Amino acid sequence: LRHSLGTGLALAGFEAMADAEPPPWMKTPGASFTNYGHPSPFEKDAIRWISANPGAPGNGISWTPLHKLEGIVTPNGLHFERHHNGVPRIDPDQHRLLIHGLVKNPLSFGVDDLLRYPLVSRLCFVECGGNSNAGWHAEPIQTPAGYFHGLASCSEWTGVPLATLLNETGLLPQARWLIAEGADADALNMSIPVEKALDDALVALYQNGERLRPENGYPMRIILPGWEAVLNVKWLRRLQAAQEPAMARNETAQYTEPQPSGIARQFSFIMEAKSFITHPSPGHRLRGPGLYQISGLAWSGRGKIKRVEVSADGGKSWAEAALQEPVLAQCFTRFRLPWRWNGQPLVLKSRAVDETGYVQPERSVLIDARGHNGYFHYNAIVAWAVAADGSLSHVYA
Amino acid sequence: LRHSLGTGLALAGFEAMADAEPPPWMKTPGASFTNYGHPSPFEKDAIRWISANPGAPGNGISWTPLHKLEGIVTPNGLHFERHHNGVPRIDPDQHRLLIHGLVKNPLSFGVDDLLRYPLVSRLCFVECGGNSNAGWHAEPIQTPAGYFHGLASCSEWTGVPLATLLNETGLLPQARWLIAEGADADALNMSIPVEKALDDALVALYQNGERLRPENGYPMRIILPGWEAVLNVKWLRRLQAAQEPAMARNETAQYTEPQPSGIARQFSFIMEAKSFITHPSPGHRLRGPGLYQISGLAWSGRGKIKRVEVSADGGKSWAEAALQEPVLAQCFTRFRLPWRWNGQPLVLKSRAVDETGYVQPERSVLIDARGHNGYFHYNAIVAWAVAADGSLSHVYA
Amino acid sequence: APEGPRLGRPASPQDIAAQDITIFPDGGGLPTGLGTVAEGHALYDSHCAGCHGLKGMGGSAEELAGGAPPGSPHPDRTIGAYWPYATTVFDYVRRAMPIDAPRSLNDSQVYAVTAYLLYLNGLLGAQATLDARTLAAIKMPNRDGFQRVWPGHP
Amino acid sequence: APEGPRLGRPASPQDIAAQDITIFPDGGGLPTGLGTVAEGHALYDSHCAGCHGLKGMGGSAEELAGGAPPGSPHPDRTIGAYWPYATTVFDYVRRAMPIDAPRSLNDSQVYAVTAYLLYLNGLLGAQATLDARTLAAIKMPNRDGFQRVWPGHP
Ligand code: HEC
Ligand code: HEC
Ligand SMILES: [Ca+2]
Ligand SMILES: [Ca+2]
Ligand SMILES: [Ca+2]
Ligand SMILES: [Ca+2]
Ligand SMILES: [Ca+2]
Ligand SMILES: [Ca+2]
Ligand SMILES: [Co+2]
Ligand SMILES: [Co+2]
Repeated sequence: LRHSLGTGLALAGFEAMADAEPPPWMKTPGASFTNYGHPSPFEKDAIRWISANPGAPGNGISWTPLHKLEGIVTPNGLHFERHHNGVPRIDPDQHRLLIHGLVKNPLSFGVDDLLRYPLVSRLCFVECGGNSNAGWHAEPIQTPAGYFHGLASCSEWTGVPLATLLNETGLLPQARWLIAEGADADALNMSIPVEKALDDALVALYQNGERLRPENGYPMRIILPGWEAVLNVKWLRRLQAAQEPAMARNETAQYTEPQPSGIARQFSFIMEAKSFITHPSPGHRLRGPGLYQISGLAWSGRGKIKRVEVSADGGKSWAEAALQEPVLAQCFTRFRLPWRWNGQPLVLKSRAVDETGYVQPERSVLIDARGHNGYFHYNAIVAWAVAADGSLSHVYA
Repeated sequence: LRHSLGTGLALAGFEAMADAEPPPWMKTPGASFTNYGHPSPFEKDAIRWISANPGAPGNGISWTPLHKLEGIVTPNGLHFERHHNGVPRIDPDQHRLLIHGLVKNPLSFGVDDLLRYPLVSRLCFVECGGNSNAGWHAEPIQTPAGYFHGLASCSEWTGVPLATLLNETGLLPQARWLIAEGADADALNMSIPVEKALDDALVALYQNGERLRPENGYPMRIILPGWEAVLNVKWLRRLQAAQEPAMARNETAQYTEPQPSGIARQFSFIMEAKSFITHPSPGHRLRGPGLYQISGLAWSGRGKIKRVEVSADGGKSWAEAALQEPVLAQCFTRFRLPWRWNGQPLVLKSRAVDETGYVQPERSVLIDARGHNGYFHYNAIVAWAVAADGSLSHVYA
Repeated sequence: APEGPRLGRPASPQDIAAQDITIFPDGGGLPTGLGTVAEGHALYDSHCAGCHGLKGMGGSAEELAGGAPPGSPHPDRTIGAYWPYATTVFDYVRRAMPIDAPRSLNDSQVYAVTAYLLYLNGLLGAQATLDARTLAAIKMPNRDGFQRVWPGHP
Repeated sequence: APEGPRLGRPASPQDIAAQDITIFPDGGGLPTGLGTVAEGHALYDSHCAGCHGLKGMGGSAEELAGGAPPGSPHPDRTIGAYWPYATTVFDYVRRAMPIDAPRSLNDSQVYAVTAYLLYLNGLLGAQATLDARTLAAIKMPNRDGFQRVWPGHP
């Protein structure tokens, strides 16, 4: 028996078994089933980091901990938040979407109506125009990567093509913009070009399979793949077709980028290609020389990521990373590259190229073009310095 | 002012505004930010349905409410559960994976070790071998579609290729099986052919971006794309290379299919192509004649879904549904088809064809081949009868 | 686009007017009502100054007056220095402020606080009254300070 | 497969033996120790019968004795009727039962309840003693009742 076909090896038998103490969770029945699950209590660091206004606690942001995540999907509980006045508790039976203005037939739609409409699903990112804005600072911010670049998340959104609804209302020929308004306590309003509305805009009802989360627009929101998040109006209640934009506060006073010339960029909708290394990144620590896997995220508001290159010498030489399938347009793309660390200090960078040929710029190039006061649309190459002790920090290099 | 460039329409002005009462959630600040989010309280019906043994509450199942979901991703909180003795609360720092048996170098790996390994991501389904087993019953079960077919869920899994770990241990030439064992109170064990282990098996660490959920195997589990879920051993603690399978309880007494001949199918690993209509389905109700969108899920353990056809006359005629991109191997595929209901009673069906040419069978064909006592691997065409009042029921037709 | 089932409910002009709160830069959408700088000063001090500071400066929330102009080394986004349209102040305050009680001011009160904010920014005199006509007529200093990136997005 | 960083810690025979609880159908892995049907009967009645019923029948949990054979109109998956290997009983009971206190029986106790279950299924006499050798020698009635679908999966 001691040399069995199955094991082919001598077995220590009873004596060894008697010594073995299984872990406690193998000796007691585990927890029961749950109607809706939660993360492990041992993963309590994988949280959204909140930065809100103490005088107006619903006004602020919370970042997705991208330095804790892998793959491309953001779990719904960790999708970044940007609220102007908190998360409304909307009763879907009391909520309607009104489409009016320069339309032939103004119409309003109940949530249950829209649930019966043709639906389309889209894996795509949503990124705040203000994501990564610490990059404009004169000194490199020292914070985990997700709390620097994590005003971006990626989900499978399912919704009604906005074009389907606009077919029903009709658009008058003068209609060039659609002013979208949320049903939150900020009644946030933004003007969307009709071209985008008719192209790939969704009135999203589902996020990663389930109905939208309250903080992501329940019961319905706009999704404009690749465009800055503030236009993806949450808690959507009204779409008003108009000839000109509303010049709302968030498309004039905010989400515009002052330049050194004194002229500010406005209606800068597309989120340009960006990438950064999530593993390793500040807060992680390399355990001595040896083989590591560099892993990171890249995306572009213009389409698919074509290539991501990684440098381990501060940008002097670059190696092409592998892109994890599926590589989808306007979607997070995971890149990975094996890397052998020799224990010396060095600087890691990644650089994304999208299918239009656009190349993620070095920081100096972006700053030269935009100055230091743009605040929005920071997408420069990110550099992590690795110290001899294996710790990482954010550097401008 | 009353005919402005912006609106182009007369505006009712102050008087109408004074009448308008915005909903309460536009007049009071909303809820604050949260470190980890939850579904809307208005979606409390979108839950896993639990069926557990009262005498052993950790023994049972809970179904994903697929009739409530859209798209292809299953949110982590709703991934189906099958536990034999509850969900262990595993401290990842106390947990290791031991690989031994017919290997050259028996090795054990800590969780933090594996997190440094090369990772691969895979959007794929996990389906219990016992999913849809009510289909074997003589009478059609009347329950929401997810509580019939929802022992299947689809996630982006990220993990270490098992082949990478087996490269490090080496395998002796006689090794044909790997016996996987969980660290739960059932110490569930299953034998996996070495071919699959070296092909596309993962030791998964992440699920939809975040670390595995406790009920889905935290801190690590096996993922065998396309193979029945019981082999995707959760809470993985041990892999033992052997020449023969262990003939464990769950690969002999369970997860085998008795046939009319008296001979049971064993090691029936691959989950064959399946599809069913999620919308509309029993529990939903059509609101009178008109245009609807049929939407459903298809998948195959053998690869990609090539085609899904839908019938609205009980299988006499079929129309090809649109497949939502991305269409990935061993992954949920969402199909959709516009459909105009004339208000008459009829029977809806869907039929999946995979890239190998395998066609999902009619129920009568499956029953003829397997009899009524197989219990596992039920994948026949599903029929929903629509009554004149718009209600739906499950029928054998 | 795929065809929909046409479940939209026709919206009457009354329905629309009851919900439509958009103010356009040409003044489209501005309601009747009016308010003075002095009324606005009183309202501001009681409902706004707690967050935005007396005279729109030095509070915990955004500064609403003063600020360096575009092109200076540290330009500000304050109303007088940056905002291209005065109508935006009315639109935004009516829909969103005070942040602890949005939609609590009536339209005349919104005209009044808007007047006071414009006064603080040197754009209205201390005795001024604001209504739809006078608000739409205001030309902001930074009116031409923006370049539309869309649709010519480089 | 991609190359790994080789962080595995070598496992000694002692480490392995302490964790390895697999029992193979040829008896590989069976520990020393032994138990009788009579001892098993007493253990079963106090630790198992509450769920599985006296004599392995009529409880809330799976029936462990009796049952219709394969090929009959309503075949059962009970031990005597269906299970191909007796070693599986030892392996499973030791790792998983009693479900409210897994790993609470020592190896001799597991031999004893296994013996009693085999006795209830007519596969051991009332006076029998079970140990590694006698357990591995048992041929189950449905030993040849299985067809391997893998790798020839149709
Ligand atoms: C409890 C705090 C609070 C009170 C009271 C308050 N505000 Fe605000 N206000 C804020 C915050 C916070 C913001 C920034 C909101 C955002 O960015 O979404 C803001 C933004 C503004 C802005 C836009 C500033 C910019 O530069 O974009 C204006 C204008 C404004 N408030 C006017 C008012 C007026 C007028 C009142 C009173 C009627 C008022 N606020 C009362 C907190 C407050
Ligand atoms: C508190 C309830 C409970 C107790 C006590 C209990 N069992 Fe079980 N037993 C179960 C349940 C429930 C299952 C089914 C487990 C599963 O399917 O994952 C089971 C399964 C089994 C099986 C497999 C049956 C099959 O057909 O696959 C055996 C053998 C078994 N038990 C033996 C025992 C023995 C021996 C004891 C006592 C030493 C015992 N059980 C005590 C509840 C119990
Ligand atoms: Ca042993
Ligand atoms: Ca409803
Ligand atoms: Ca109005
Ligand atoms: Ca740890
Ligand atoms: Ca300044
Ligand atoms: Ca029976
Ligand atoms: Co912008
Ligand atoms: Co099977």
